[in-house]
Parts: sequence; structure tokens; C-alpha cells
Amino acid sequence: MDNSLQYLEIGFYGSAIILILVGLYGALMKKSLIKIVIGLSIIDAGLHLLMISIGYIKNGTAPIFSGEDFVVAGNMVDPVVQALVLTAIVIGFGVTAVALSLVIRLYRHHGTLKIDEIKNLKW
Amino acid sequence: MKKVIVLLLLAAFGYYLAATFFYIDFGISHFTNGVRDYYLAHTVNGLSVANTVTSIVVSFRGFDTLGEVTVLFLAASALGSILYKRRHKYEERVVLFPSSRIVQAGSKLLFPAIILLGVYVFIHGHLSPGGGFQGGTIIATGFLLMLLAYQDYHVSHNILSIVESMAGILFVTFGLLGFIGGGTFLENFLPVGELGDLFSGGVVPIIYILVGFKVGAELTGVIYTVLNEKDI
Amino acid sequence: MVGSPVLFIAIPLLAAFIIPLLGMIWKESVRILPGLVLVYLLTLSINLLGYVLDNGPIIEIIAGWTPPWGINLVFSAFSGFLVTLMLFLGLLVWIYSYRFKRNVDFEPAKKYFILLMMLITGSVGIVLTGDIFNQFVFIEIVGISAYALTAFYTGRDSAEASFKYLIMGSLSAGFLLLAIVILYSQLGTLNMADIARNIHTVKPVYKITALIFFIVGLGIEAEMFPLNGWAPDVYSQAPGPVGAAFAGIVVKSGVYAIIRIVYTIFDIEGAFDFLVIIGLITLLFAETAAIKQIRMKRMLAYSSIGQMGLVLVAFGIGTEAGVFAALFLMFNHAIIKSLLFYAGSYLVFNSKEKYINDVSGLGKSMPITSFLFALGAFAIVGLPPFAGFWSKLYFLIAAADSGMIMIIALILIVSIVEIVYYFRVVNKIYFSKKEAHVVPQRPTFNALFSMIVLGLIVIIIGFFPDLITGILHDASRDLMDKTDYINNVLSITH
Amino acid sequence: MTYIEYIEYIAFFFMILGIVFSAYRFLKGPTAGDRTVALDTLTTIMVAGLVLLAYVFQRFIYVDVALVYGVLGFIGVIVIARYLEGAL
Amino acid sequence: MREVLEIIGGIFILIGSIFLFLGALGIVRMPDVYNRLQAGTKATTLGGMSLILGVGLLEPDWIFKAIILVLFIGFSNPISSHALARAMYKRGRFPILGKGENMDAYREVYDKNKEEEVKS
Amino acid sequence: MIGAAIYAILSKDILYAVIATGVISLILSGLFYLLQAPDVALTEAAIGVALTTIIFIITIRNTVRFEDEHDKKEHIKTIEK
Amino acid sequence: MENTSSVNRVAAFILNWLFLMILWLAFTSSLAIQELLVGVFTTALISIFTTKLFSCCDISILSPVKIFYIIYYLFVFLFALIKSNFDVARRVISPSLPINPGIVKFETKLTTEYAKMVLANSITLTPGTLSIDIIDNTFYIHWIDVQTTNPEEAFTEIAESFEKILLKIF
Repeated sequence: MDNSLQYLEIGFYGSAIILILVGLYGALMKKSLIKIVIGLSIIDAGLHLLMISIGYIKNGTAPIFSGEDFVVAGNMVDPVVQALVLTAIVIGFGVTAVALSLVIRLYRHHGTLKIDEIKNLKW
Repeated sequence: MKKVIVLLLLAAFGYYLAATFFYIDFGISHFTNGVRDYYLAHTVNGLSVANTVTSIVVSFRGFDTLGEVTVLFLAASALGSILYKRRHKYEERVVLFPSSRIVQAGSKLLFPAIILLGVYVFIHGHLSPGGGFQGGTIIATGFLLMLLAYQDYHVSHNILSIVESMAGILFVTFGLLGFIGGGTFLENFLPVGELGDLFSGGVVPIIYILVGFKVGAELTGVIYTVLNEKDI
Repeated sequence: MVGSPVLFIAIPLLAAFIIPLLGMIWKESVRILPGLVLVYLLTLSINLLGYVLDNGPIIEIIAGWTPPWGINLVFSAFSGFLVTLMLFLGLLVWIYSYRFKRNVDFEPAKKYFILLMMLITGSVGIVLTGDIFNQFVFIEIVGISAYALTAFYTGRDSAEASFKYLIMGSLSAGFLLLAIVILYSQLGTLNMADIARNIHTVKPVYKITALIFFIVGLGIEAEMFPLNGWAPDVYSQAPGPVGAAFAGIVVKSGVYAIIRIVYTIFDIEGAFDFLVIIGLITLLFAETAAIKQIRMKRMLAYSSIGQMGLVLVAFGIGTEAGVFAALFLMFNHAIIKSLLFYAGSYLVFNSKEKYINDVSGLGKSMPITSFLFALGAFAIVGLPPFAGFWSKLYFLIAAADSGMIMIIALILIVSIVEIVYYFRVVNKIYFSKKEAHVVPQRPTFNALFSMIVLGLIVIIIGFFPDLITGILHDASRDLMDKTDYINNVLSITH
Repeated sequence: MTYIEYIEYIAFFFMILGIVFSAYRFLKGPTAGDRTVALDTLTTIMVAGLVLLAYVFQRFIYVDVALVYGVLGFIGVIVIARYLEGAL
Repeated sequence: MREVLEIIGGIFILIGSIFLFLGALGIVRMPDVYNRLQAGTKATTLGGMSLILGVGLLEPDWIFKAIILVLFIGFSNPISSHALARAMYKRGRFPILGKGENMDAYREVYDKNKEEEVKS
Repeated sequence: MIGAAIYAILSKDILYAVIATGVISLILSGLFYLLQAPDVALTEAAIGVALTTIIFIITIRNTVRFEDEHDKKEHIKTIEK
Repeated sequence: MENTSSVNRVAAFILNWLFLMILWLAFTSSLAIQELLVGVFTTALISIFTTKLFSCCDISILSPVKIFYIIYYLFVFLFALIKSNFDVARRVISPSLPINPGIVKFETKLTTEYAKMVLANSITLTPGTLSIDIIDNTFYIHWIDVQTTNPEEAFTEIAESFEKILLKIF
């Protein structure tokens, strides 16, 4: 069991950081508003992965004391980050929904999604 | 040119992040006397809740959850206010034409099962993975399936908003009931019961069930609002 | 004890959940209930503030878990003062907007008042909470209500401003989350006092990284220099009272969060210099931008950013006198900028483009509004008989005590710039020919009432500054005393 | 290593290969339908994989996740299909 | 008894994983959406079912949940692939046809619908 | 997952990008599961797979599917081919 | 008439309740008294709200004959499923891709919606076929290896064995 997961462990931080960077690139460079929102949600995904991997403990188990096989608390992974990520995911969903409704409004008003053409206010 | 600059900046930022985080070793515990061990010890002894994540979300950091529920509530309100149109008819068709008979029959059969799954997830939030948010989301997704499959399926807006408000009010009221006997906000005032039983954990499962109802109603409302949004 | 600080959060939430239900039965209640809640909270906070000034801070624990395990709220002299100020301004915003746009439908009105109440509640929560992740949640509450309120009017370019705000807001939330997770991974706790107690054990590299991320994340709310691109657009596109609420309430909570991070949690000396530098940059940038503006609300917005830069500089001085001056500046800014926004938004009420030129010659047709605007303008640039004078004076004294002569010179130059652009407006109001196409709009009774209250406060504080300095001294002492904060929070028992 | 562990390794190997193939189809795939097929396949493979992982971890309660996963993945595919149909 | 169950479960898992792999291979190799759906649906459905059943056999306590999952997969997978196939046809992605006459019986329905759409 | 993320950012067709976000959250929740966080995996699956997808898709329906007109023409060409 | 419909509704309610209760038992996998109590309560509540939708079959489905046919159907179906998988495996692995795809149609004698759905699902999972649409009684089937385009022959080839049993169940 240990060996099969060992190779995966190396990549967690790396993939989280790459996700953050890819999302940032999307949010900063893309022209389409929806792409920007997608970039934001990718940043969120990377952050959540980063947080969870910080809380991981090798050979740990989930912080649930299940009835049939009572597990000792010693080798449980960190429950706090999990609770934080739970909160963060729900909040991120709320923000995404609001952002997309704003995108719809902007499209109604301007008839385009390109950020270059929406500049009544100076960007 | 701008692209190159941004890419370079991003690379620098990524290097910085990587340099910071790779020193935080993966897979070991980084601190000795954090709050984690207290939580793990007291979730069984103090609250008799099996799922530590649930006990943290609902009891130790219950205030966060209140805020989080509020965020969803605000998001639903914000959607309503941003997309508001004066001549808004709720009788408007949600989808253009009904889906095929197979999908209709299938979703009819699956709908009760999905709702039951959602209810199961939030009732057992303190025993197994899951809880109010997840259960509420599953319920909302079940409604989404029905809304997609049928052309004339309607969810009453008033009922949704009543369920949502009642769940929220009860949540805060349960919090305020914690003041009974000189306690604090959101304090557990019920007997905690035996670990692993369904009726255990004092107010934790009750609050999570309320959260489930609230999130389910809110997200269904969000889906409904968005589905009705159409250029005329 | 007269009440519990947790009511500041619980009661508005309860009201927010009740409002949709009551609104089905009695439509007017959606406008009245938020006001009642705010009145109640204001009395509560005044009572608590009186109690706190005599007996020391109130630490409220939640869910029966003592810090650092549970979340706690801290109502000290410093936070209590800010909360009272915010609630007072919030009440005025409510009065002002009670009949703002009479023709607004029921549904938007309901949402407007819920969102406004939650904006105020979220800001109060940011100030009260003693837990960094809880602060993040409240920041998101403020954020979402702010996005929605900015985009409230469908006609203008408000969605664009709101979208801009949203992008920056969620990027900054990401940075905040990163900072929180770095601190958590090192210390295993999220409580501010606990972090402050153990921060010296953290390696400097993590400390600095976390601090930078925190400041970047919170700088959005506080309108710090590179992150304030949203502010002018938002102020100019949001409804008038909402702009006042941003300037008076949201920004204050952002500054509070930064100050709490820098003063209490971290023990890095360089952070103060950093605040001074960034404050100065913000100030210079904003004032130079403000003088170029041709639109009323954008000018006010840049002026507001400049004031926040000034506040940051004052906090960056790092002495008790500096903190005192900063608090006084914040108080004045909150009062006066709200007044300017209220009056200004009526001056350009019927003008489509909201140019400054459109206010020409309105002094005759709108005497009270014009007078109040002029009063605010005189006060904010720091002319002697008004409130702004004292705060600038205290600020200069504090800076001189710390030997920052260059800064004094810079601030004086900037003040002259301020005088130029504010007096330009006042000059237009009184001594220019009236433009034909602008129709003056009489303020409603509510609006007039709240403006006059603010104007009276400006004058009274100007003549009797001692009314407020006592509280401010207590508050600044409270902020400076870090060990006391840690001990108070961590020694609380159930 | 026991007999079951060998089986697990082989199963994981095949599943990862399956994930790689469907990812290839997802990235390649000329139309939206192909991508959605890849998503559907991926969901099924993941559900099976989650159940197998639950067995590896020896935690019964983990199966809940797989259950929820199956339900929601199905609805996600229906959503995309309804959009492609032009019904939304 | 336990050993027998283990052996049977192991075989089920093996078969399941091989079919999952074949399904994925199928969606790579097949030439158009409909054929990919054919391969994807059938192989992954049986693969997932047998793998989950195998795990259920290995751990007899889990068998009920495993059966529910199996039923669910068997029920929902064909529905979703049917919905997808119909959607693709309605979008006008006609299948690759083999040799023979009158191979596309659904085309007439599609054309009729299109005509009605044009009229209205 | 990273491939899907890069694809989501680079693809010209926003619908494909949306499906890619579905794949991202699918694999992400698998990783959460590997990291022994079933609660989070459940949440991510519940929110990421269906709800986010529907909201994005409705946005696409109410706006446009492509980043610019040129891409749309290309797309139609490939369909007709 | 009124009477029978209300009887039907009660029957549907009981069936729905039973169905959900079985699901609940499987979800919890426990017979603790608290779980059962809560389960009975919640499933009753849910079935009250969803009975209107849940109309797949009347109460007679619980009769032993029909249950026997259901089990028999399951066996036939499983056999077909396994056969179809080996068929797919053969096609996928063989390098030349032996396919000859096309769409055929045929009529069915089934009347109820659910029977059609089950038939369509079974067709999708049996060798080389994928149901694309049902319009009234006509099935449109994508066939990976078309042997005949004649509706009757296609029917005997694809669906006859299932339909025989389904007619007995519904």
C-alpha cells in the first residue's frame, strides 16, 4: 500500500502550484470574461489542493472514528485544514455564481465578451 | 511581448511559492502543540461525534459555518438582484423542449433515490463523510435533473424561500439557545449520547440537518433563477 | 455586562433570514426591519463601549470552546470604537437610502436592504473577530454584498465596475488563504492571540511571506496603492449611499485588519516602514490622479484613497501618538467623506455624466446641500475651525516627534493639492454661471436629515475636539498593548 | 505480498491506463460529444477506483463518496447532453 | 469459505479492471461518437459493476452498498449515453455509415424536425 | 489534471473549457480522496461536477460559445467536413 | 373511478416507500433501532412528496410470478451484457476494426413508459447496439455491425428476447 502511493506524493505540491500558476495566467491574460472566471476557479482548485496536502500525514487515515474499526487518533490526518477547505469550496462556488451573473449582465450591455471592447471605464 | 513579461513574472512567483512550500515537508506533522490534537481528543470525549471534520465545522468553528451559510444566502440574493428584470415571469419555460422519454422515465425513478441519498448524507454527517453542504448540494442536483428532463416541472419559489428562511432562523435560534444556563453562542446544550449512534453529538446533527435544508433550498433557488434567465 | 458581542453578528443574520418571510406578509417591513436592527445594535455598542472603557475588554467565546480552540470575538476599546463608528454610519446610510429611488420595485428593494445590512455586519465581524480564518469568511461576506450592491443599478456601467472589483477581490482572497495556510502549517493554530504568542518561533522566511500575502490580500479592502484600481469605478458606479458606505465602513474594516496583522500578530520591525512607504505612494498617486478627474464621484474616490494612504502613514509611524492621529484621521474621514458623498451625489443627481462642471452655480438653487458640501470640503483639507484640522495637526505632531521631517513636508505639499481640487469644486458651486441643462434635485427629508447630522458633527468636533480624544487615547493605548491582548484572550475561562 | 495485493496492483495499473486513454480522447477529441464521452468514461473509472481504494484503505465509510460520485457524474453528463441538444 | 470468496472477488476485480481499460481503449480507437459511446458504455458498465461486486465479495459487510452502486451504474450509464447520442444526432453529427442500403433510418425524423423548425 | 487545466485555459471554445473544468474537479476530488480527505472529496464532487457545470453552461447559453467570431467559423467548417 | 385512482395512489405510495426503505437499509447497512426509526420517518416523508412522480408499476409487481420473471430477466440480461462485452473487446482489440455501423428502426409492442425505458437500456447494453431515440413505439437503434435494415428482422435480432419477458412483467 505504501509503495503504490509513494510516487504520487511527490507531485502534490507541484501540481497544486502549477494549477495556481495556470489559473493566474488565465485570469490575467485571457480576453474572454468567462475564461477569466474559469481561471479564478482553477486558482481556487490549486489552493485547495495545496491546503489539503499540507495537512496530510504519511500513512494517516481520515479523521473519522468509524464504528466497526475504531482507529486511534495518533495517525489521523489534519482535520482542521479539511474543515477550512470545506468552507473555502462553498464560498468559492458562491463567488463563481455571482461572477457569472455579472458576465451575463455585461454581455447584455455590451454584446460582447471580449475584455478589450468593454472599456467604458478605464481598465 | 506582454505575454512574455507575464510568463516571466508568473515563473518567478511560482519559483517563490515552490521554494516556500517545498521546505514545508510533505507527509509529516509540522507542529507539536497545535489545535489539531485537542480537536481529535475532544471530538470523541466532549462531543461524541465520530467525524472530526464535522465536529470542527459545526461546533469548534461553528461560527465559520454560520458565515458560510450566509455567504450562500447572499450569493442567492445577489444573483436575484443582479439578474433582476422587471417583466419577469416565473411561468416562463425553463427548457425549450422536453428530453427523450428514456431520460424522463429514468429521472422520475431516480429522483426519490437522489433525494434520499442527500438526506442520508446530511443525517449521517456526524458519522460518515458528508454533511449539510454535501447533502444540500445533492438535493439541489436532484431538482436540477427534474428541471432538465421535464419542460413543465416547477418548484414553488415561495416554498423554497420559506424553507430557506426557516432553516436559517432555526440555526440562529439554536445558536442563541446556547445561552441557556450561562452558556455561549452555539454551545451544545443537549446530551451527547453514545459514540457511533445516530442520536449522538448533541446539537451537531441538528444544526447540520438545518444547514442541509438551507443549502438545498438555496442552491435550488439559484439553479432555478439561472435557468429562468433568458433573453426574450 | 449589558450584552454580548456575538449579538452584533447573530441579530442581523436572524433579521436577514426573517426579512424574506415578513416581506411576503407586509412589504414595508423589508425597509424598516434593517433600520430597527441597526438602531438596536448601535445602542448595544454604545453601552458596551461604555462598559469596556471602564472595565477592560470583553472577550466572547463561541460554542463553549475557549481560545485557541474555539473562535472568539474581542470587543476592546479599539475595536469597540470602530464598531460604534461603523454602526452609526450604517444607520445614517439606512436613513439616507430609506426612500432613495422611490420607484424601486419590491424585490430589488428587499435585496438592497438585506445586502446593505450584511455589508455592515460583515465589516463589524471583520473588526470583532479574533480568528484569522473567521476574518476571511467575513471578508467574503463583505465582498459578495459589495459586488452585488455595486451592480445594483442596471442602467449604468455598474456591472463592469463590479466585475473588476470581483476579480481583484477573489485574487486577494486567494492570497489571504495562502497566508493563512502558511501560518497554520507552522503554528497549528488560527487564533490571533495564539499566533501572536508563538510567532517568534517561526522562521523569518515564512513570517515575511505570510505578512506579504496578508497585506496583499487585505490591501484590496483597504484601497492600498497597487490594488485600488477598482475603487474609483466602484464609487462612481454604485448608488450614492453605497459609495458612502464603502468609504465609511468597508475601508475602515480593511484598514483595521491590516493594522491588527501588523501590530498584534507579527513582530517584524520592517513592517512599519513598509506601511509608511506604501501609504506615501498611495497618497501621492491618489492626489495626483484626483486633480485630473473631471467627474465628481471619481474625484471623491481618489480623495478617499489618498486619505487612506494618509491613515496608513500615520499607523506606520508606530508610536502611540501616531496611532492616535491615525484613529482621529479615520474618524474624520468616515464622517466627512460620507457627508461629501451624500451631498455630492445630490449635486450631480440629474446629470447624466456626473461631470464636475455640472455643479456650476447650484449654490443658489440648492443652498443647504451646497453649504454642507462646502463644509465637508473645508473640513477634509484641514482648515482650522473644522474637524479635519485637528487630525492633521495631531498627525504632524506625531510625525515630528518621530523625526520624519521629509514626510511632514510631503504631507503639506499634498494638502495644497487637496485644497486646489476641492476649492475648484466649491468655486464652481458658488461663483460660476449655472449650466442650463442641469435640473437641481431637492434632497428628500431623510437625506437632508442625515447630511445635517453629519455636518453638525463636523462642526462640533471642530470646536470641541476633546469630546472624542478621550476615547481615541484609550483605543490607541489598547492597540499598542500587545501582551495585554494576548493575555486577555488566552486567559479567558468558560 | 498476498494474492489480493497483486490483483490490486494489476487493477490499478489497468485503471490508470484507462484514465490516460480517456484523457487522450478528451484532449484530442474533435467534437464536444467525444469529450463528454471521455468525461463519462472517466467518471465510471473513478467510481470503480474509489471503491477499490476504499478497500485498500479498509474504510467502509469511504464508499459513500463513490456513491455520490456516481449520481452526480451522471447528472453532469445529462446537463451537457441537454445543452448540446439545444434544449437549454 | 472466506478464501473462496477472496479468490472469486479477486477474479471479479481483475476482470472489471480489464474491461474498464478496454472501454477506454475503445473510445480512443473507434472512429466516431456513436461507436465510441458503444465501446465506452458497455465495457465500462460491466467493468465497473464487476469490480465493485468483487470488492463487495472481498468484504462481505459492504455487499449491500456495493449492490446499490452496481444497480445504479447499470441503470444510469445507458441513460446518459443514450441522452448523449440523441444530443449529438440532433446537433447534426451524423454517424459514419457502413456499406448497405438505407443505413440511416433516423435521418428522416431529423429532416422532418428541421423542416418544422424552419417553418416556425 | 494539469493537462485539463492548461486545456481549459487555452481552448478557444468555451464549452470545451467548461467540460475541462468538470474533469479538473473530478480528478481533484480523486486526489483529495488519496490524501485521506473524503469529506472534501465529497464536497468537491458535489459542487464541481454538476452545479458549476450548469452555471457555466447557462452563462454560455446567454452569451456566446466562442472567444471570437473567427473561431466560430472554423468550428462550423469542421462540422461540415 | 375515483375510488380506484385513490387506491392506486395508496399502492404507489406503499411501493415508493418500500423502494426507498430498501435503499435506506442498503445505505446504512445497519439494523440499529435508531437508524430504522429515522429511516421509516424520512422515507415516508420523501415518498409523500414524490408519489405523484413514482408511477412505474402497480402493486401487482410484488406477486411471485412477476418477481420470478424479473429475476429471469436479470439473468438473460446479464448473459447478454457479458456477451456484448466480449463482443466489444473483440472489436476493440482486433487491429482492423471490424465495424459496419448504421441506424435501424423497429416497432415494439410495449406500452408503458417504464417498460420502454428498461428495454432501451437493455438494448444499449447488449451487443453492438445503442438506442438513439424512441418516438411513440418506434425505436431507433445505432448498430455497430448492421446485418439487416428490415425492421422486423432487426427486431428479432435485437430485442425479441427481452420484450417477451418484459411483456409479462409490466
